[in-house]
Amino acid sequence: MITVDDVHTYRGLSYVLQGISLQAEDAQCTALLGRNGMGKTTLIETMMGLLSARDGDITLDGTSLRGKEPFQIAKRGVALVPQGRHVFSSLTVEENLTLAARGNGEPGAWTLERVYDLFPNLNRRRKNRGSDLSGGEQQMLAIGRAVMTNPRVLLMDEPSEGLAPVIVDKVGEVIRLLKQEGLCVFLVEQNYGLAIETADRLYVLAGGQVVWQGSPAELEAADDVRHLHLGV
Amino acid sequence: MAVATLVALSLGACGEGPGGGADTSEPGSPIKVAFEVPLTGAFAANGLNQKNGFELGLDTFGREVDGHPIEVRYIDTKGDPATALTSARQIVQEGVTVFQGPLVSSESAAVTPYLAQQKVPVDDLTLCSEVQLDSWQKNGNGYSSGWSCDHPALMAAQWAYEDMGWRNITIAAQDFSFGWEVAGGFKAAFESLGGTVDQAIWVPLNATDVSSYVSQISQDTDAVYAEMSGVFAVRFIDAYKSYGLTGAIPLVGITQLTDQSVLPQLNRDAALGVMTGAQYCDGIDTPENEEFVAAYKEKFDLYPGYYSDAGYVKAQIMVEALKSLDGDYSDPEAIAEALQSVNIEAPRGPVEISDKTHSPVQNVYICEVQEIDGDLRNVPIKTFESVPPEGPLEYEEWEAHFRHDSAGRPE
Amino acid sequence: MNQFIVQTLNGLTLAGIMFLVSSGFTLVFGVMRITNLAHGAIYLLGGYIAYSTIQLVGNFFVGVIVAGLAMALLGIVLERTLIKRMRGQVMAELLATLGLVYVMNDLALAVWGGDPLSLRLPGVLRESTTLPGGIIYPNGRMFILFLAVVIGLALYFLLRRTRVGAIVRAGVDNKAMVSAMGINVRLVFTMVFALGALLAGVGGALGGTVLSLAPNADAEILTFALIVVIVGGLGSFEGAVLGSLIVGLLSNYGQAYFPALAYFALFAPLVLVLLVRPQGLLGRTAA
Amino acid sequence: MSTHTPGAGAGVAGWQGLLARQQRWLMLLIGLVFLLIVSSYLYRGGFYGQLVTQMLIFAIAAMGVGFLGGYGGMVSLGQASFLGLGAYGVAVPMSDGADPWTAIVISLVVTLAVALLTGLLAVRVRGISFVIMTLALGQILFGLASSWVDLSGGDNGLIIPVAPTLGPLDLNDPIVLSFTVLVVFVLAVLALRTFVASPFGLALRGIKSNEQRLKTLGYATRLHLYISWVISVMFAGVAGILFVFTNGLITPTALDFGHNGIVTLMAVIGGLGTLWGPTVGAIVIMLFQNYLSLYFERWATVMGIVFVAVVIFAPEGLWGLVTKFARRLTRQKAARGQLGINEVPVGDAGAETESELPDPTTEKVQQ
Amino acid sequence: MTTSTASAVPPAPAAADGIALSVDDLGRHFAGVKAVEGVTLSVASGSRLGIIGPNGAGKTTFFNMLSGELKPTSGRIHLFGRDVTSLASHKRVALGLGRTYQITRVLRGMTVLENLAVATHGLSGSKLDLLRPWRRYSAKVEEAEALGASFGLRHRLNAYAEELSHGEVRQLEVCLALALKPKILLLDEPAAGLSPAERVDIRNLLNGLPKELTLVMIEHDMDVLRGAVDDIAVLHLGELVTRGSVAEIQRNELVRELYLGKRRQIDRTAGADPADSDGKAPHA
Repeated sequence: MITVDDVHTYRGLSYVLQGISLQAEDAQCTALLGRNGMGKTTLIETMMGLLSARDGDITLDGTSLRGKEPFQIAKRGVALVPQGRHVFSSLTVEENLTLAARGNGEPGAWTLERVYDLFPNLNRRRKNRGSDLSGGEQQMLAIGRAVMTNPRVLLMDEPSEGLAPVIVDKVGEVIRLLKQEGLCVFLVEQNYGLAIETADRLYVLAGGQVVWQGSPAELEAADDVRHLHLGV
Repeated sequence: MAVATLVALSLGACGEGPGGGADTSEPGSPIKVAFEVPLTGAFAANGLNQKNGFELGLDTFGREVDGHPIEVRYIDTKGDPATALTSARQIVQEGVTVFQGPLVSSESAAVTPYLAQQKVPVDDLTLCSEVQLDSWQKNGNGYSSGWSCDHPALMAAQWAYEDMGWRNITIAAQDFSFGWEVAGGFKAAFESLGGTVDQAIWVPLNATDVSSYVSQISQDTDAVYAEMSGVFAVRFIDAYKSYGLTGAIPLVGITQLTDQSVLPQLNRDAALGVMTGAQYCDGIDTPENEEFVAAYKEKFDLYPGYYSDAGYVKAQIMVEALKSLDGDYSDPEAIAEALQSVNIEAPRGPVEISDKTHSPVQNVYICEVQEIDGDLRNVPIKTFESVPPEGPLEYEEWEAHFRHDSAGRPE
Repeated sequence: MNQFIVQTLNGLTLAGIMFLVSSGFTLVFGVMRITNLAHGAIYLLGGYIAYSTIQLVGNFFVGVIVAGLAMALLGIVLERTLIKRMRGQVMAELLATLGLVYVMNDLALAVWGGDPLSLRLPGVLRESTTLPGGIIYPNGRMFILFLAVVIGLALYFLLRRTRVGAIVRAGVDNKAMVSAMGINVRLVFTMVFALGALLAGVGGALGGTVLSLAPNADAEILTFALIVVIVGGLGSFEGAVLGSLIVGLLSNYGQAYFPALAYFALFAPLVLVLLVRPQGLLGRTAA
Repeated sequence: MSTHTPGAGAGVAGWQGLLARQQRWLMLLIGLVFLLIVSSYLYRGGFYGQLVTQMLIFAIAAMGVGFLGGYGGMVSLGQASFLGLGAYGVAVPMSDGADPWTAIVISLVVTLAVALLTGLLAVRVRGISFVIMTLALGQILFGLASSWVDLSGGDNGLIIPVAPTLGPLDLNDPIVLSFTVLVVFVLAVLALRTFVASPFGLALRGIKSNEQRLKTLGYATRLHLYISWVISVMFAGVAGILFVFTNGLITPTALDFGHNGIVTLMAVIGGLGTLWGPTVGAIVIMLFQNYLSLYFERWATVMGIVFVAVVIFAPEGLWGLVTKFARRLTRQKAARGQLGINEVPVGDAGAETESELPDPTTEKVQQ
Repeated sequence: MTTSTASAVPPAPAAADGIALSVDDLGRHFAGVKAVEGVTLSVASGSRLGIIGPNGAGKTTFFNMLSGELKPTSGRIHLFGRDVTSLASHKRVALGLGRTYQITRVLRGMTVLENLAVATHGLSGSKLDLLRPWRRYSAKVEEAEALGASFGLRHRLNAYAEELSHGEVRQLEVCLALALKPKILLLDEPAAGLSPAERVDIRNLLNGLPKELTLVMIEHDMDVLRGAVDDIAVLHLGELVTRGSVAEIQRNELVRELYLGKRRQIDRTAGADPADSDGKAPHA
C-alpha cells in the first residue's frame, strides 16, 4: 500500500502539485485520470523520488519515503513504467531485463523465463537492441523490466500511449494479472477505457489537486466530472 | 570592487617612491644584482645549475665588495621571453647595479633592447642573436660571459672534417634560435671545409615524441651532429640506442647533449662514447677545474655541468670587476666597461671578452663520455686553445652566418 | 618503406596513449555529460606520481599501478566533493574543472618542479628487437602498444559483457531510469569518474616513457584527447578507438613527412568532421 | 520610449537607474584609470601603468568572451589564441619591414578572415562541443605559432621595435600608448553596450534562452551566432594589436591553453552576460598574477580555487553579484510604491519543464 | 548582410487554389518506429482545422514537420502552393507560418516585452541591427506592447517570462506566434495544463483571432475546439483516421472509440507497429 499525503511539488518555478492526497491498495489497481498538463507525471515522478516534494509525505506500508533517492525507493519495492517507455536503447532486450533483476527467491517470483512466457515477442527479440523494437514491444519491455525487480508497488505512466488497441488490451491483461498476484498497481492514464476497465478505484486530477475520487461505476455515472475534467 | 582594487594599486604604485638607478653612494649600501634565470619549465635544470654555480662563485670570490654587500635577487623566467621582459621592466624600475641573465636565447632577444635602452650593465651568458650583437656593439652595456652559441659547434665541425675525416653529416637540432645558431654554425664551418650536411632534422620544442624524429635519421650518413638539451637530450640518446643507431653511426653533439645536468639520467650503454664539442667538460684536467669540481661536489653532491661553470664564471667576473671600481657603482657605463675588461683563469680555462663580439675568446674541447670510478664523466680528448668567436671562419663570414641564423633556420 | 613502417608503428604507439587518455574522457562525458578539462592534468599528475613511485620503490609496474590507483582515488574525491555540487549543470562542471587545471598544475609544479621528467622502462623493455625486414624497433614502444590494446579489450569486455557495463551504458541512455531500477546511479557515476581518472593516470605513466612530463604537457594531451573525441564522437567508446588511430597516425606522419604542416595534419580531420558530421564519426546525433 | 504602461514604469525606471549608475561607474572608472596611469608613470617609470594597460587589453578580449558566452550562450576557450592571432598579424608583417599602420590593417584583415572562416565551424556546434571546438582551435593556433617557424619565429616569438605615430601622437611613448589603450577600451565598452541593447543583442539573448524558438520566430539563428562569433574574435584581435605594441613582443605562450583558460576565467569570474564583468575579471586576475604572485608563490592555486568557488557559489560572477544586489534594491524600492512586483530572478532560466523523465540527449546547457 | 531573411525568400505566390497548406503522404520514422505515416490532407486559406488523437498519435511530430524542425522521411509539404519540404524553419516563418508549442517555449530569461520585441523584429531586416537600441524602435515596441495588452498581458510586460503563471505563458506563447502576423498558425495544445478559468481565456483569445488567419490546432479538449474550428482531423498511431466537421466527428463512433479508449474490435490492422509518443524519438 502506498499513500500520498498532502504532497506539494514544484517543477522549476511552477507550482504543479498543490496538495495531493491519495492511496493505492495492494492487490488493486488505482488509476489517476486527468487532462494533459495537470500534473499526473509530476506525481508519478515525485512518488518515485525523481522529483522531490516541497511538502507532504509519501509512505510505503507506513514507512516514509521522504528524502529517499530513487534507487532506495526502488529497492524498497517500488517500480516504474515511465511515460514514453524509456527502455535502454543501447542495451539488448535481455540486458534491459537482467539489469535490475532482483529475484526475491520466492516461488513465483519474476524471472527472465516468466517475462518471456508473458511476452513471447521479447523472447524472439532478446538479442535486439532496445532501439530496434516497435513501440508495442518497447512497452512490453518497459513493463517486463519493471516486474523483474519483483516490486510490491508498480507505477505505470500512460502505458497505453501511442499503442494499437490490441496492444492496449494486452496491457490491460497484464495489469489484471499483476493485481491477482497481489501487487499494488498505480496507473496514470488518459485512456479512459483502459482505466475504467482495469481500475478498482479512480482519482481525477485537475489543477494540481484531486478533484474527484470513486469507483469506476461512480465515474461512469458522474457525467459532469467526466465532461469537465476529462473531456469525455 | 574595481575601484577599491584600483585605489589599492594606485597607492601601491605611489607608496614606494621614485625608481631609477640604484643608490649606492652610502657606505654599506647593497649592490643590487638581478639574476633572471629559468627555474621552472623546459630549461629549469640549466637554470638551477647556473644558480648553483653562481652561489658557489659568490662563496668563493666574496659576497661583499668594499663593504657593500652583494644582494642577489633571482627571478624565474620560466623560459618564457614575455615573462623575462615583463620581469626585467619591473626589476629595472626598482633599481639594479648589475643584471645577470637571462639564460634562454629567446629571452635574451626579448630583454636586450630594453636593457640597452635603460643602459643597464648586463651579462647574459650566451651570445645567440643579432639583437644582442647589434646592441652590444652599439651600446656597450652588455656582453655574454658564457660563449657565443655556435662557438663549440664551429670547432666540432673542424674536428669532424679534419680529424675524423667525415664528409656527410646529419644534423638534428631543436627548432629555436639556439638550435639554429648551433646547427647553422656547424653547417657553415663544415661546408666551408668541403663537407656536406645531407639531412637536417628540426625538433620542435613542444614535440610530443622525440624518438619519432630520431627514427628519421638515415642509415647511410657518416655521423650525426646533435643539438639537444635537457629532457630532449635524454630522450634523444635513449632513442638513438633503441632505434639501433648507437655503435652504427657516431654521435657528436653540443655541450648540453651529455652535460652533467643530463648525464646521470642517461642509459649507460647509450651514453658511453658519445662525443661533444664543448667549452667546458667536467673532466678538464686543470687545478682550477679540479678545485671547482671538488667544491661543487661537496656543496651540491653533484658533478658540475657547463651551466654550473657558467654561473661560477659570472660571479668570478662580476666580483673582480666590482673590486676594480673602488666603491663607486653610480655609473652604469663604467660598470659595463669594467665587467668586460676582466681577464680570468676559469675552470674552463682562460677567459677574455672579445671587443668585436662581446663574447669570450676561450678554449674549445672535444670530450667523450667515459666511465671513471663508476661515474659517467665528460673527458676532453682534444683541446683547441683560446679560439676567437669566429673559429675557423673569417670574421665577416662568421658574422654574416651568425646574423642570418639568429633570425631563422639555416637553409 | 622501412621508414614508413617505423613511422606507422610510432603512430600506433601514440594512438595507444591517446586512446588511454581519450577513452577515459569520453566515458566520463558519455555517462555523466561532464567535460572534464582537468583530464589532461590528471594524466600529468599520474605520470608524476609514477615517476616518484619508481624513484622510491624502483619498480616500473608498481609505479604504473600506483599512478592509476592514486588518480582513481583523486577522481573519487573530486566527484564526491566538487562535481556533486553541480549535478547536471554541464557548463558549470566544465568551468569548475578548468579551475582545477590551474590548481593541480600549480601544485604539481610545487612538488615536481618545471623540469621535464621522463620515465624509464625497466630491463628488457629498454632493448630493441629486430623485426622482419631488418627494422630495429624499441621493445618499450611495442609494449605500450600491447598494453593499450589489452586495456582497450578489457574496457570493451567490461562495457559490453558485464552487468556493470550494462549499467554504465544504460546510464548513458537514461540516468533517471537506471536510478528508478534500484541502482545507485551516484555510485556508478563516482566509479565511472574514478575509472576515467584511472585511465588518465595509467596513460600518464605509460605516456611518460615516450613523451615528456612537464608543465603544459597536460594541455598537449588534452588537445589530442579532445580532437580524438570530436573526430570519433563525444561519448562513444568505439569513437575513441577510431579517433585515436586517425589522430595518432596523422600526427606522426605529419611530424615525419611534413614537419611544418604537422599541426594541419591534426586540424584537417577536425575540420572535415565538424563540417560533414558535427557529432563525430561514430557519435550520436548532436545534443 | 514607451513607459506609459502602469506597473511597467517602476521596472523600466529601475533599469534606467541602473544604467545611469553604470554610466557614473564608467566615468569614475575612467577617471581613476587616468589618475593611476599618470601617477604610475610619474613615480615608477611605468610598470604599474603597464599593468593597468594590460588589464584593459585583456578586459577587451574578455568582453568578447562575455558577449558570445553571456549573451549568446557559447563560451569560448580560444580567445587568447585569437588575441595572439591579432598580435602576430601585426608582428609578422612588421618583421618583414612593413610600417606599423600597414601591419595594423593587415592584422585586422587576417583576424577578420580567420574569424569568418572559423565561424563556419563554430556555428555548427553548440554547448560543450562548442567549448571543445574553440579549445582545439586555440591549441591549433598555438601550435602554428610555435611550429610555423619561418613566419612566427617559433618559440622565440617576434619582437616589435616601433609603434605607430599619428600626427603628434607617438605611441612609442608609453603614456600615449596607455591612453590609446584606454580610449580603445572605452570604445569597446560602448560598442558592447550598444550591441547588447540592439535588436541583434536582444535576439542573441533569445537564442541563448531557446534557439529553436527563435528559428520559428523567423530568425536564421546561425547567422546571428556567426556575426557574434566574428565580433567576439575581433575584440580579441583588437586586443592583440594593442598587446603587441604595449609588450613589444609576442611569443607562442601567449596563445597557450593556460592563457586561453585565463581569458575565459576573466569573463566568468567577472560575470558572463554583464557589461562590466569581463573588466572586473581582468582586474582581479591580473592582480592575482602580478600582485599576489609577489607575496605568495602558489598564487595560481589560489586563483584556481577562487575560480571554482565562483562557479559553484556565484555562477553570475562577481559583477553579476553586484548588479543582482543593485537590482534587488531597486525592486525593493519599487515594491514599496507598487503592488505585486516579485523579486526578479537574475541569470538564466532553469531547465525547461518537460513532462517526462530527463533525457540526456536533450539536456539543456546551463551555466 | 543587408538582405534580411524575409527578402531572401521570394514572396509566397498567392495560392491560386486557395489552399494554404497541403501535405502529401507525409511520414516520419524514428529508428524503426513509425511516428507519422502516409498523412495526406489540405487546409483551405482562412479555414480552421483541429487535430485530435490520443497521446502518442504523432500529432506533435506532424507539427514539427510542418514547421521544419523535423525532416520528413517521406512525402511532401506545400505551403501556399510552394514546396517547402526541405526549407529551413525560419524561411517557412518568412512565408507566413507561425506556431506555438505544447511544452511552452517562451524565452524564459527575458521579460514579456523583450519576448514580444524579439518576435516583432523577427521578419524585419532590423533584427540584424547592432547599433540602435531596440527600445528606440518605437513602432516595434508599441506593436509588442499592443499585442501583449490585447491578450491580457498588459500588466505583465516587464515581468520575466519565468515568473508568469501557466495561463499567462500560454497567452505569451500565442502572442509570440501572432507577432509575426502569420497567415497560417499552428497551435499545439494551447489549453494543456490550464485551469477551467484559464481555458475560458484561451477560448476567448482564439475567438478573437483575425478571421482571415488559417489555423491548425492540436487539442484534446473538444470544448476548446467546438466553435474554434471548422473541421477536425483525427490522427491515430501516426495515421489520419478520418476528417470531418466538429459535429460529424462528435457523432463518429469510430472516433469515440479510439479517442475515448472504449475499444471494441476496430477494423484496422491491429498490431501494426505503433508510434512512439508525440515527437520524441526513442534514443537512437
